[in-house]
Amino acid sequence: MNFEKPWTEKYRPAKLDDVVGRPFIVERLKSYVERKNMPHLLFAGPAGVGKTTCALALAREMFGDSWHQNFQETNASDERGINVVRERIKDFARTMSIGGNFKIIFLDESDALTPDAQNALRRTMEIYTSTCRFILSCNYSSKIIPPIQSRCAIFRFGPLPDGAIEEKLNMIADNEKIVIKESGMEAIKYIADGDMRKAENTMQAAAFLGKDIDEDLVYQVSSRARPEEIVDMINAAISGNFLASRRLLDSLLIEKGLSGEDIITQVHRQILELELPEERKVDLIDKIGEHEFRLVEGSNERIQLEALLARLAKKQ
Amino acid sequence: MNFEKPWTEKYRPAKLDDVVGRPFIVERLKSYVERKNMPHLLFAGPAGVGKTTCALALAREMFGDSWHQNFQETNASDERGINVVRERIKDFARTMSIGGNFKIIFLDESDALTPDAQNALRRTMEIYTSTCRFILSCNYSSKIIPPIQSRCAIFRFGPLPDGAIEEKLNMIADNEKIVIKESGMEAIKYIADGDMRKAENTMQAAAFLGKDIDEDLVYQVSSRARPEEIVDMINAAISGNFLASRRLLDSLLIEKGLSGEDIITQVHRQILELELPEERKVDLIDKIGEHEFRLVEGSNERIQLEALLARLAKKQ
Amino acid sequence: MNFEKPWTEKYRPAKLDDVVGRPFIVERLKSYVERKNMPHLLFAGPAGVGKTTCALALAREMFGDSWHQNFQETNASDERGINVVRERIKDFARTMSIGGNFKIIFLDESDALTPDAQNALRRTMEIYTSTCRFILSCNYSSKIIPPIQSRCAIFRFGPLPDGAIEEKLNMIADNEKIVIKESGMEAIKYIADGDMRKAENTMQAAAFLGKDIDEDLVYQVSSRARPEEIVDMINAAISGNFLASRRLLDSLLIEKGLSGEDIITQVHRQILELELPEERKVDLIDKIGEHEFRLVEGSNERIQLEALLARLAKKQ
Amino acid sequence: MNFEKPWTEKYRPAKLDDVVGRPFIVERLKSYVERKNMPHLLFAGPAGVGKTTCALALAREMFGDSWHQNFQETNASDERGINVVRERIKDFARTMSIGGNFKIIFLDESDALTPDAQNALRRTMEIYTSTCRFILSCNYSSKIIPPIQSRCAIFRFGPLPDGAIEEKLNMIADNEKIVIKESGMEAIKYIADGDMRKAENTMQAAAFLGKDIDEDLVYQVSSRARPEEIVDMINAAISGNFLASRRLLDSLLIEKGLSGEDIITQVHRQILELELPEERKVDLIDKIGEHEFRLVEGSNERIQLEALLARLAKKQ
Amino acid sequence: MFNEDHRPREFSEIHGQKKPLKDIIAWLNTWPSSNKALLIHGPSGCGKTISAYVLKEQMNLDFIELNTSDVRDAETIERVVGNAARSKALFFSRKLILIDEVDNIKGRSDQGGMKALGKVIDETQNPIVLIANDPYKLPSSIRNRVDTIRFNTLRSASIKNRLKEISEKEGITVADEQLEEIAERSGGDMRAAINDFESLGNTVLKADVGMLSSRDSESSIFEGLTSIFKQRSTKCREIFFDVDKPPDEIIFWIDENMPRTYHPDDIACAYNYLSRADVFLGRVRRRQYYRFWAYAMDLMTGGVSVCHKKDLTFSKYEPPSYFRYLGKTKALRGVTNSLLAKIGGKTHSSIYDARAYIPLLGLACKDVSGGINVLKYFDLEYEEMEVICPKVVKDIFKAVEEAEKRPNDESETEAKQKRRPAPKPARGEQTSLFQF
Repeated sequence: MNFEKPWTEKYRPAKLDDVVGRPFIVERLKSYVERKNMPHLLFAGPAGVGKTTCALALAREMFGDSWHQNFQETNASDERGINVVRERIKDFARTMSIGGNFKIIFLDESDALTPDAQNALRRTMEIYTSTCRFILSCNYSSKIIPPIQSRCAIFRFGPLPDGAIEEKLNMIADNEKIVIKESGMEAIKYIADGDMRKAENTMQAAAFLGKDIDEDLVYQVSSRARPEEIVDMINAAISGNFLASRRLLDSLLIEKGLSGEDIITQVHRQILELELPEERKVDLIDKIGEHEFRLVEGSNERIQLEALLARLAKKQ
Repeated sequence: MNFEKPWTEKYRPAKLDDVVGRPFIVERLKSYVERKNMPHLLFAGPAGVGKTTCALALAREMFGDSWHQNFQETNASDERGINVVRERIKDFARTMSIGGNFKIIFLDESDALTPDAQNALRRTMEIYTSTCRFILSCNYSSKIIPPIQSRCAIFRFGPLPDGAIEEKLNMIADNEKIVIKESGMEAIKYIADGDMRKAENTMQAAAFLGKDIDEDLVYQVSSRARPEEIVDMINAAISGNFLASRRLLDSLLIEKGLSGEDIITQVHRQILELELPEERKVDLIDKIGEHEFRLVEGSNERIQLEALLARLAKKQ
Repeated sequence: MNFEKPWTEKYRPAKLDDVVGRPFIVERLKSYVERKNMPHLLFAGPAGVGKTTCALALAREMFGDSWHQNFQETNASDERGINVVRERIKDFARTMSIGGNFKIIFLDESDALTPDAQNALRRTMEIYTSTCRFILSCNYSSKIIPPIQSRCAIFRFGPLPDGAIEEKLNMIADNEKIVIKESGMEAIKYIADGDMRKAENTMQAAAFLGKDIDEDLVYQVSSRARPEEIVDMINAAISGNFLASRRLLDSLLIEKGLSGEDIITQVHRQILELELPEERKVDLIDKIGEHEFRLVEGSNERIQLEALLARLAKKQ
Repeated sequence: MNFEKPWTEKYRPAKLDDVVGRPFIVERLKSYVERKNMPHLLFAGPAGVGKTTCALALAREMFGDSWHQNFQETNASDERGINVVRERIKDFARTMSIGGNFKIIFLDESDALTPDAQNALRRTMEIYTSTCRFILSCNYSSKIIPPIQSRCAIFRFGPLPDGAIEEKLNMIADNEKIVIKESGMEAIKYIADGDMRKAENTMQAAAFLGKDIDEDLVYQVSSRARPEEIVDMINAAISGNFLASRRLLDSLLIEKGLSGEDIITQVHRQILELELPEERKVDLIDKIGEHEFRLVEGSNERIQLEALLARLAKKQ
Repeated sequence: MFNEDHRPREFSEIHGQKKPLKDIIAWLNTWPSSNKALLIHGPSGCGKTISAYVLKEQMNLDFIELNTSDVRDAETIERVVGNAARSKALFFSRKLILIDEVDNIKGRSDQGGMKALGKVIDETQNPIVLIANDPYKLPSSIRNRVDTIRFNTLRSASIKNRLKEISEKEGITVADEQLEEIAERSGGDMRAAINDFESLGNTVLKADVGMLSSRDSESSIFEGLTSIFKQRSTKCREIFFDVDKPPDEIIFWIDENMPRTYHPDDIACAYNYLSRADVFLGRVRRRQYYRFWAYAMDLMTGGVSVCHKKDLTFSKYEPPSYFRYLGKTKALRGVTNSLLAKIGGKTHSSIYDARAYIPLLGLACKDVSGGINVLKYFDLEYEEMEVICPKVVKDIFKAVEEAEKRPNDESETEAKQKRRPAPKPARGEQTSLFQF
């Protein structure tokens, strides 16, 4: 039994130049390194698109070997409230930067803080402004109060382009001496949907089962339905074969172990690709919203998903 | 005063070979016993289909008499948060395995943990990887984050086939010296719907009332309606005899003491068996979804079920 | 006729043998008395069918004269929350049983407790299991969590058969020296609909109006008890006189202190009795379902009920 | 790297004459200063429209340098119940006013007190009436019991007119030596929506990026969409071009980093301005509210926002 | 403050309440002619408390007062006014017990206060005056023991006259129309009018009166209602930005007046939106997420507005009857619950099921002896019996009291002993000189 280091860690870029898919962001960050100074930064974007990676690479280049002493990572949603966050920041900020003019505090999921807590954070930022720079990471910049936004340079991280994911996966495959087939690559990109962390995790899981990674292996480890399965289920319903579509649903729920929310998310993603009159699609998107909400509220998954299929099957 | 031990405990298989209805899973688990080693395992599937049973049987065979010292069961949804879970795991993992190379930690309902908590769990798994193996049980494998999935061998437990349930019930009946009639067996299988725990509990409750278990006895103890009763109620509504269908509903709600959600789930299950045009069925499944949602939100059972019957009674 | 006490109390059976219409239940309860021991019991069934009566008679026979010291009655829906219930149980359970091996705690309307509260109750049951037996009474056994159900012997109380009601009423009539005519008896049985409390109350009320109880007298009495205001309110709404129907609503809601749920349930029941085309009724039942759902989601009961009344007035 | 004091603090009016947009209120408050006396006051109005500002300015002018000793601010909803409030008032009222005849107690959010607590407050007001004046602030004066209203002079603070915001921003711009262009002023007023604090914060944030503030700069720092963007998205949906409107949604969610709730709030605001039949608007507002509710309950943002666009796109 | 500086000291300074003042003086002068306590009630700022104080000065009364005390439990009432009430005033001096804000003696926080007050009234040797805003907040056990005099809302002419007197004393020059306007805006509240007058400063110009916000926040809601009913547009929401009432109150104004104004065919449509608005209010309440107020307001204003088919003519707007009704019946609902709890206790039923016994018990009380048995069996209070048999409750209690007076009839009195105090000495019978 042997545990490998997660590839997300093993292949995390050590230098800004190794970060893929973010040319403009890397450019700006490198200019800070040159000037040996930087403003506070706000990194906004969904999970797994390189926010933490960029923060770490920046710190490494900024401080060289002593980066570890000058960089602190804190997660706003883990720690119990703003007071703990402030204590940690205080402790860290008190000591001098080693080989630099300031230290960097990376505060992950800052939008988990309430507006009040953010106001407290803002005061903390002001107090330590001469010795510390903050990198705040968040999903939505609009959840960060304006006084903080105005003090930060804002970087938006959209989903990674498929090309960047492919580049990185090929690099890893070379290194790990595994073969990734075209069908496997496509499947991983579909599952990752712009999330590099998910892509790497999925490939590592597949590689655990075999060195030749194809579509089958990928879906085996991913507990995602194949797009075709979702499409088949939808088409069966739409073409009036409700029973067939229900059987396909059962196989997703039971054999694949998908949760209702996973299935509905995939249905939503597939619906626009279908050959259907525009009006029909619009109507279905409306319905999907309703059933997704019911699931969130705790309704019975089987009943609600079947009811959604029934909606698809109805003529008007 | 004599409380019997629940049959689910009394007849829980002590050996992997006694587990019914899971030949492939048992095969793979036995290979671990032979090798005296195993990876982390992920058991996915609904309630009552043998996940805990397999984990216990595996531990017994793996460790023999000292299995109790080397096996810990924790429920992720009971315990207050991931920190408590980690503390318990830490305490358990600290001491050496007795008569083995590792200990087994069985973490039930792991999908109740948030993704963040699962990340913390993943780190814990890594820390104790040399001394502990984890068996994670969950309803939906898709709710387990990929880094954990990739570290586990995944076992999917679908609903048990009726044959497996019958086999087990016959074994128990022999042992308990009770007679289970064919009608009784059918009724229990209908009620259990692939859930062995429910099957055993129902048979035990029926046996409390009489040694000859027939259909009547089973429905008396089960808080399930007979399929015919549900069908009659639906048919009465559809044929326009609303008052009659309402009386049947009342008898289910009041005399049988069924809950609204029980009834709606049974209606849903029965609807496809009806002699109705396909379109009509599809429409009804849509309506059932809506009323099920209302019940989940706390609406009055009787009113919502009658409204559903009213919907059935309406021509279009 | 002079009032002494309600006949439901005056003629409440003191011994199990005096309980009418429940031969099988009485049989089983008497076997507990003989053995001077009993398991926890769960009594399920609608109002007025003898659950409390059986519990009281059982306690009397079990403990004889000291029954009062060994029996505690608590209503789960009246008392404020599970903590109060537990405190009461604790206080009661602390002292020894007088002349017996255990005490009996009768917890009425246990299904009013939330699942969380029931879990707390289950732990309480376990703690005091050596000194106390619980009799839980509920309307729907399916609302009781499985761990409690599995610890109890379950008794289902359906509506009383008309014969049992007739037997009891004749006994009372003899004793009170009143004459109950056949038409009167039929009318009471119809109104009572299997509810002994309603039957006794109706007969006693009729006896205040005359010694010869016939159909007329019974309906005269029952119209007093009947929610005439509900019917008036519905009729005013249907005939388009919204303001009048709102005034009646206010008197029910505010003066009589009925809850919104009470009123909508009664409207729902009365709709079917109205002189309306069947289709219209079915349609209204559907609408009531919708408004009941809003009542649950909304802030103010009166606004939601007014909206329902306005809906009744609409032609289609 | 230089942190400025927040402009909301820096430019808080120190004198009543500096309060903008409230000529009548300032007039009346100044006459109290002249007479060195005042009755109890009740300030009613929404958040952020100057109630606290006026109370502070009044106290400053009334007491001069010793205003701090003679003014106490308490928040009725923060403090634990009326008893704590009364204790604090008692302590404060016990000592003599310095350089005045009375002290001022500013009780914020007085309408958070229950009617019972307000009755207690009324008694407290009477006890200390010779040494203290109360300024009660509340959202709605109708939530204050009549006996207290009758004891106060009432001041209503409506929403601030855009002119007042403009006046204040121009004053700040002069002082800070920045240029605010017309397009920039319009954008700030749109974003502020009558809230002075938001206006000042937004302008400060924009000024951080450049001394010439135009529309672009304002939207860059504001995490609000431009009204045109929202209108375009809505119009695309309504005119039946669902795919186009979905693309616009994506750009708001991903490129601008707006949260679903921000977007839905802006959609709500814009829908009222559109050229649509009034019935349609009302219907859409109902739907928008429903989708915002789903977001608040934890539904998937993308799915729900697309479903909302689908609703707009549907003809009826 | 003007309200302090110009506190009335003579009857002539109390404006607009001649009739009730005369009645009070008459009541005092003939005391004890009927009940031994007097309840003065009326809205805020109409002169109730002031009148009592002027009375004290003018009639040279000795005041015992329970007013601004924080605690109003049984013990405090007994301590402060109990003994004073029971001991007769000294020769030539007249004693008056004054209890202000009597409607704020609460069941829960001021344990047993009302019971103690009832007892004091029964046993008093001196006149007692109670002051309250809302007489319906008092239990009927108190209301049945007092005479009542109502102070009406002041007419604006009365307020204006008083303002004129004050302006003359203060040396403020002010035109009559301006005083009239201040009076008009005060909603009949003298104290509020004086506060407003004072807040306008020393020089009152016509324009300045417009600075006052109307005390009567109802006029702004009338404007809002008119805009809903006049146009068919979502625009009417804007008028409500200036209405000083929260959405959960505004909805009841619309709810009250819409069905009075709308054509019957449009009512259902309008109620659909009111009901949706209420759903959003429910979500605000449960989740404390106030943004939903915006949707609630749009739906209750614009939504209702688009539902009427033709323009509507103005009708007289009514304030929501719902709140008034709720206030009036609050005490009654409390009594009903305690009654049901008692019935439930005796019949082993829940509060809900206990309701089924009320019609039966109503019939049982058809004759007085049946009523007495009901009273005894369930151990009921007067108010609780009133719920069961409003028409005969008085007769039943009279019968019980008469039975008490016959010391021989033990069975009848036993039940009532603990409720009614021991027989008291007949009025005026001073049994001993040392009784004081």
